[in-house]
Amino acid sequence: MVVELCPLPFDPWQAIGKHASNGNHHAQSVSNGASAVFVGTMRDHNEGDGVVSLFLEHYPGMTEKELCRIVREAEQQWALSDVLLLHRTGQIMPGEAIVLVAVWSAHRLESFEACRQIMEALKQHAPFWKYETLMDGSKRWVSHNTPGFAAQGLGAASDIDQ
Amino acid sequence: MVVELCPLPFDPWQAIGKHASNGNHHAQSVSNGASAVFVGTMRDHNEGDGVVSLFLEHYPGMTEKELCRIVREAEQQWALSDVLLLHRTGQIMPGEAIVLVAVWSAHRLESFEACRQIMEALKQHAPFWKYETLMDGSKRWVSHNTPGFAAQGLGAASDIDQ
Amino acid sequence: MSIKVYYFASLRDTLGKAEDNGQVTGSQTVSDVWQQFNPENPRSSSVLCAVNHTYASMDHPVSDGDEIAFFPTVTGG
Amino acid sequence: MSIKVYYFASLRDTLGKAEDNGQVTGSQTVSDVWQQFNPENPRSSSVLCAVNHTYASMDHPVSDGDEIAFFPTVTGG
Repeated sequence: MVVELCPLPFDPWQAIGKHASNGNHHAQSVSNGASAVFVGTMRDHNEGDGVVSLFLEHYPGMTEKELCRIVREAEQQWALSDVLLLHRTGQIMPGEAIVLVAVWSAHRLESFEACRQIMEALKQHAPFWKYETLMDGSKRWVSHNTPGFAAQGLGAASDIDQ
Repeated sequence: MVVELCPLPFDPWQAIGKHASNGNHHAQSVSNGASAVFVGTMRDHNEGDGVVSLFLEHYPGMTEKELCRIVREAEQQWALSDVLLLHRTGQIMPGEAIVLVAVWSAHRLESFEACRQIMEALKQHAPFWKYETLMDGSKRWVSHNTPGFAAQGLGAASDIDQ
Repeated sequence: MSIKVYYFASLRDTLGKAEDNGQVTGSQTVSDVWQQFNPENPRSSSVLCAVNHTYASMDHPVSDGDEIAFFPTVTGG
Repeated sequence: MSIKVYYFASLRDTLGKAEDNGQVTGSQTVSDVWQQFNPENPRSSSVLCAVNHTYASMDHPVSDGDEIAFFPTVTGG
């Protein structure tokens, strides 16, 4: 398991490739048949407004701890062989990766479930706060994330969208 | 949308990176906030036996058509901005990527759902057949895929595991 | 009517042939085609079929020039 | 008892301060700590809290040396 906060931009696909080809990581094992990945990137729009840049605040000490707890929880629930979680902090420009969650397992069920579970837990619990600079120069705190499940779906949208 | 059969090994993370940085692809757009990826790789074990190599047979003409149909079906159901689907054919060695499904969308819900839907449809419908060479030199056709959903879960396991 | 029939994977091994080329007559279905070319091999219920690169049911009617394929459960991905 | 209190994001802007350092007495809860340091700002029900880098409820008891944090709904990922 690797969990890292990244103050500088990172290329998510290069980061996964590097992680997966490192012999020290379980991701490299030939007993893995599956890998599920989510990459969240900064959009140039939010809630109808053009967004020029984003500042991502976090709580040093707690954020790392909470991310590790979220990954450990997924590892206890699903048979995973490796997890890579990267999350940006600081000043972010449109198109840059904000978060990367990559999960490796023997079969696809576990990777799919764990990757999504980690992302939803991160969105709900990891102490990060987005501060947007809009096209007209004004700034605002983002008040909530978009829901990760359809309203008629798994019933979790109302919890997440608070 | 890019759908390709690959007779030679490919690096899945490089392939995504290349696709995502190509200005001709919608994956590159700054209006995308999410990307979900699944990579299936060849394991060195299956059903308790060591596997030395795999030959992946397909039905030229129909396989490409069916893969495109599966992706188009997902595009009709979910608001996606781009899909990249690569699938190996021919002789495959342990650790090599067999399938890559990458989906881009504005929000994570659509990417997560569509990526998994494409993978399950591909496993159920795309005309590919795995022929394994085992450690003792014997060869066998793989008779079925492992289920993609937990038996107590979305109720699809019994369909898939036939 | 002239058609082409292909067999894939374990089914090809079982039947010992990869294809059949031949003539069919009248209003035949895919199931009839199997019967005609494989009279001594009853078709397993797990065998799938495609007509002109699209999945079809066994009672799908056959037309002149059709490409018909029979194959076992798919195991890609 | 000596404690440290941190405020994050929009909450820090609203209160106009990033932290409080101070003494608390007796068997106080996290909620009491807010009350003591922000008597003129009633706590919104959406405010979250952590004690020593772990989420805690507002009736969590405070101990000497604790690091307490108040923050709004998180918006990472």
